[in-house]
Amino acid sequence: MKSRLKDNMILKNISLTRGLKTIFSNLNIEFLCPGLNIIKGENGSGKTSLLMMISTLLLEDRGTIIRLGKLKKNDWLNEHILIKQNSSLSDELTIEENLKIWCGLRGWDFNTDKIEKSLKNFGILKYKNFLVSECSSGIKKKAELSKLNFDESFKLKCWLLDEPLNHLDENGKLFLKKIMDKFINMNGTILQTSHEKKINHKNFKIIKL
Amino acid sequence: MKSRLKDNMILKNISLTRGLKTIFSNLNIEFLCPGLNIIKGENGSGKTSLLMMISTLLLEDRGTIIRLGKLKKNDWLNEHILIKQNSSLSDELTIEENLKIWCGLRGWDFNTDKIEKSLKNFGILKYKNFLVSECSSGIKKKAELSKLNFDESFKLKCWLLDEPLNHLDENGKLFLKKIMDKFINMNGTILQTSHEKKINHKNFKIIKL
Amino acid sequence: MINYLANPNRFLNFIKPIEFSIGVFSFLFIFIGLYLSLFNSPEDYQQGDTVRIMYIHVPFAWFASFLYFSISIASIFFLIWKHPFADIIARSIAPLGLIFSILTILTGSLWGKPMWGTWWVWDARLTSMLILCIFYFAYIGISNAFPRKIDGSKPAAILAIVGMINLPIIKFSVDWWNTLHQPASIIRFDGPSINQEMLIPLVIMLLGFLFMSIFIILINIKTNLICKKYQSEILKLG
Amino acid sequence: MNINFKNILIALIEKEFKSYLRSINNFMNMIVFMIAIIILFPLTVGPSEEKLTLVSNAIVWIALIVSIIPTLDKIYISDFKNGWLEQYYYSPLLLEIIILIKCFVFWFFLIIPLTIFIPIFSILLNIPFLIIFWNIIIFAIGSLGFCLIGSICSSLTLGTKSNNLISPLLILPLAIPIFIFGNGVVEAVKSNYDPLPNLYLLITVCLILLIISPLISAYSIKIALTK
Amino acid sequence: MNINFKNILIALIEKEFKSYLRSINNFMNMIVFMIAIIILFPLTVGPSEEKLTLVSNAIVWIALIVSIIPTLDKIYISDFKNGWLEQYYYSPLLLEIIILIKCFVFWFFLIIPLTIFIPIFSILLNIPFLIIFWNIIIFAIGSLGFCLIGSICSSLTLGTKSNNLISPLLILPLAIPIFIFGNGVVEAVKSNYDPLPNLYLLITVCLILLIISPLISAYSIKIALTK
Ligand code: HEM
Ligand SMILES: Nc1ncnc2c1ncn2[C@@H]1O[C@H](COP(=O)(O)OP(=O)(O)OP(=O)(O)O)[C@@H](O)[C@H]1O
Ligand SMILES: Nc1ncnc2c1ncn2[C@@H]1O[C@H](COP(=O)(O)OP(=O)(O)OP(=O)(O)O)[C@@H](O)[C@H]1O
Ligand SMILES: [Mg+2]
Ligand SMILES: [Mg+2]
Repeated sequence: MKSRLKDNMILKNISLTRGLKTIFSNLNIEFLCPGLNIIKGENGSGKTSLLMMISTLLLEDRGTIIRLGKLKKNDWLNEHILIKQNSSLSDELTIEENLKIWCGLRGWDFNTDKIEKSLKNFGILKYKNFLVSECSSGIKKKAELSKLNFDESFKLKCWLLDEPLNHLDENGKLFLKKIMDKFINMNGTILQTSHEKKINHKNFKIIKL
Repeated sequence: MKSRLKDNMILKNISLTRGLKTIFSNLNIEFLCPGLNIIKGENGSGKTSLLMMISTLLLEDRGTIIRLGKLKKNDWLNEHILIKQNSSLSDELTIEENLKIWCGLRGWDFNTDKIEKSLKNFGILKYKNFLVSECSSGIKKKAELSKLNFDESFKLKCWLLDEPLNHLDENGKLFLKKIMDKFINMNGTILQTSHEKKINHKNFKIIKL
Repeated sequence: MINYLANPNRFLNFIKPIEFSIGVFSFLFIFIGLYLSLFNSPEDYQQGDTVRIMYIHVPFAWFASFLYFSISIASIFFLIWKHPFADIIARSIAPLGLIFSILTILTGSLWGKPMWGTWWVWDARLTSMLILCIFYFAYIGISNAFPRKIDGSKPAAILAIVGMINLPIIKFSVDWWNTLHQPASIIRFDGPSINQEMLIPLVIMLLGFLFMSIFIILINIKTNLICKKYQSEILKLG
Repeated sequence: MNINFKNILIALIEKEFKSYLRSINNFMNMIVFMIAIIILFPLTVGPSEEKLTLVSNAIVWIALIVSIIPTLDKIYISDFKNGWLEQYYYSPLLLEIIILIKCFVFWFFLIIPLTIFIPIFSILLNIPFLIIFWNIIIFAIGSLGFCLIGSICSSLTLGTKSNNLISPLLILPLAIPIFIFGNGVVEAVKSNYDPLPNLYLLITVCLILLIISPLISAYSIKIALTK
Repeated sequence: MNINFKNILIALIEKEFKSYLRSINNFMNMIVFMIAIIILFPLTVGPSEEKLTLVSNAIVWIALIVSIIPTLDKIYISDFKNGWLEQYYYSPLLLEIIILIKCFVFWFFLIIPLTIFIPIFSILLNIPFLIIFWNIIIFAIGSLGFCLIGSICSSLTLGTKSNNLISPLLILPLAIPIFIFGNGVVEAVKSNYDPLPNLYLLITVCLILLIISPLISAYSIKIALTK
């Protein structure tokens, strides 16, 4: 646990293009690490692209990214979770099946109890056996976010959350805040994009794009 | 314009099922008309379903819906706009083409100036010729909402907006508020779902599901 | 009468007493028919014993077509008067019709091997029966393809009706198409030329099949009704 | 509110046209499929000439039809998912007319261009010119019928759990009359009979479909949307 | 963190299996396609026995291959859109192995069941039993090769603007060796030669593919994801 204290996460001189569009040029950011980093910026400023780049889903053109004390790529892949804006659950599977398989693919245990506990915390246990295509947007989002609520997830080093508050109702927002706080208290690093004006967390760094 | 003052919008004893799930039974609502109605409720409580039902995309099992003074179905279809949560723009067309065709299908004029004006107000004029698949989520949402910003849209009787604030940045939210206020001042009726705690409009009715 | 029976409860009460006797009738007729056709009818001078396949092949074929026709009629009722009972009837007929059409093809093939030397030829009758079979598949498929079963009723009904318009076209056009190449029908003794001793067992078999179809369809209707009741009960529970 | 119906027509045609233009993959797929079948055939039958000429016309036909079917049952599905079908439903123009236009555009921009390939393949397979000529005519007419049938089938299966589960199953039996009359024409030409009666029958079938298909499709699209 | 590789395997197979089970449309589509071709053929060739027997084996093969191709090039696309491919990429298990498993599951649950239809269609088309038997064997082996080729092609085209624009185009030339050796076996059986040499060649091709395909596919999937 302590080892995480020395980690750092830095973007140096990053340039990124998507399609023909230059999104960043010479971007330098030092993230609060461990801690909560809130990435702000107007629509189209590249918040989502930033997260994807950090998660290695986009390749920077120039510059270096230091991911948590120069982790090797494979370790980094195992040590973070990226929750995208759009649900990445299969429509033709139920919520429980989706989460189970997701856990399995990460190499984690996947027993029903564990999944149920996580769903219950988000208050969507009753939707467990619904096909994802039959769930409302908020329920999908909560199911997606339950991935953060497993024991193993708290042991990871980093969460990348892209507008996690969208679609959530009051309780959902409160619970998400709770687990985010818990993760940070366990010395985790969170990079979150958001358009919310008021931020309820105690200690965070705002990064303007 | 005056005729709209006498309109009313009432749900009487409505029951609705989706799949095998009963979403409403014996629901009675009287909407503020003209005016802003904000529909609240936790995830999965049926807000989206309510809007779709009012827009005739879902069929109620029982009960009667009075849509703006008993409009005939075809008139009602022409007299309202439903903006869904997910973008309903074609990925393989550009934003401008999408809006043009949308206007055309409604039987409205569709010259470039008009579209450009609307996009400009939302601050996304520069994305005009981007394919929708290459736009960020917020830009897509803004493009979708620009449908409300045509002259003809303000002459309609009703807007149904499903979580329109998601993905929007500060400016987007402000501008959306502005056109909503304008529409209400022109005696329009808005039904909006939302998870926001604070509502910035002056005069509205909150409907809890 | 139809209106009276269209109520599920009344219908269930109505069929309760007669259901059993229909079953008995179908059993009796088929039993007698089988006995007559297997042991008490003449061999064909050319086909030998294989001719006995006819006694089940022909009823299968006729009822496969007839049941499809019934489905279409029920579908028309359903679409025009929107009575869910018509839909239930149509749905209850479909599986039986499918089985009959498959059995027609199977018995026909079994017969074809000794008679024509092949299991299958692509002539008018056979092809049209195959297409009927596909229609049954499609009907059952589409009526169950929706997340909520009831949603499949209307598309399936439309399909059934479209299919009915199409069936005679298929039949005639295939016949017509066939005359270009194929010599006159291979079937040796159709129509009135059929011999009296063969006709009687055939008619008895046909009656037996009629009762059997009614019996099975009634059972299907009952199951479907109970399922529907069960479904609406779930709906009420929420 | 004054509604401009001309605008609706223009917008509709523009939309369909551009969509097809941008997603050429449908078209390319069809062509590749056709090529695949036409290449595969000699490979399996063996290259002996006599065998090939016996079945060459059949090959061209199979290639055409088999390559069209997978596209046919997707006429509506992408519009359904994108929400355009809803926009059509909201449009003041009758849904039946919109559908008719949609089918026409589909036919005109996606299917008609395929006729170019008929002579190419036919020449490769040594089919006589007279038959090539008739093939083109039959295909042009018959494929309109195919599109209309495809419209029925794909609209019927719109709301299903797994789309296009059954729609090829539906297309096939419905399409057989077209197929038989079309074949009738070719056979008549081959044996020096008068091909016109069959041609008239073919046209009749298409005309009937032209009336029935939009009605049925609109009806089932409405069912799929309002549910 | 302790990673349980057994879990990954189980999860992977469960995911693939359930996806195929839930979206049987792929499977149904293939079957319907096969039926379509097999019915259409006699309708065009005409029912005359001699013509049909000449090409009957070819018909079965064409039906099989043509019905598989449209599914082949979609091995990855739905996983790509759903984000599962990303999850595979994040998984501690090597992407190459995941792909190999995916191909096997695809082959086993989607393609192998098709072998049931070979005897059925063959009987309809009066193909001798010995050839039916060999057809089944060749198909079972060859189709694994097809799946591996399909994996290469569909991963290569993942990032392209309009997916599957070119993938059938790619599959075809790559698949021709399989096709030729498979056909060689049947021809040998027909003419009473020894079919084994051709069979060994077929197996060799498949083995080579078994090694190359996951490597190439994994590489191009990574490119498609990180772009
Ligand atoms: C797979 C093969 C076969 C199929 C699908 C088939 C199908 C049919 C059908 C659909 C009918 C009803 C025709 C109508 O109602 O007009 C029928 C009747 C009949 N079939 Fe077959 N058939 C097959 C093979 C055979 C064979 C091999 C024979 C005998 C050589 C045969 C003899 C008959 C006879 C005698 C009738 C009654 C005709 C009449 O009286 O109208 N069928 N079959
Ligand atoms: N396509 C569908 N088929 C069956 N049931 C559905 C479908 N879509 C939604 N439901 C169910 O209907 C209920 C209401 O869904 P709806 O989308 O209206 O909720 P909502 O209030 O908009 O929620 P949210 O705040 O998450 O958007 C949910 O419980 C959901 O499970
Ligand atoms: N697939 C793509 N191909 C090409 N350009 C893209 C693609 N996706 C996004 N872009 C461009 O990249 C820029 C940044 O997009 P990104 O999604 O990162 O923005 P964002 O900050 O997340 O915006 P939002 O607040 O709307 O989510 C946008 O200007 C967009 O036009
Ligand atoms: Mg974003
Ligand atoms: Mg909602």
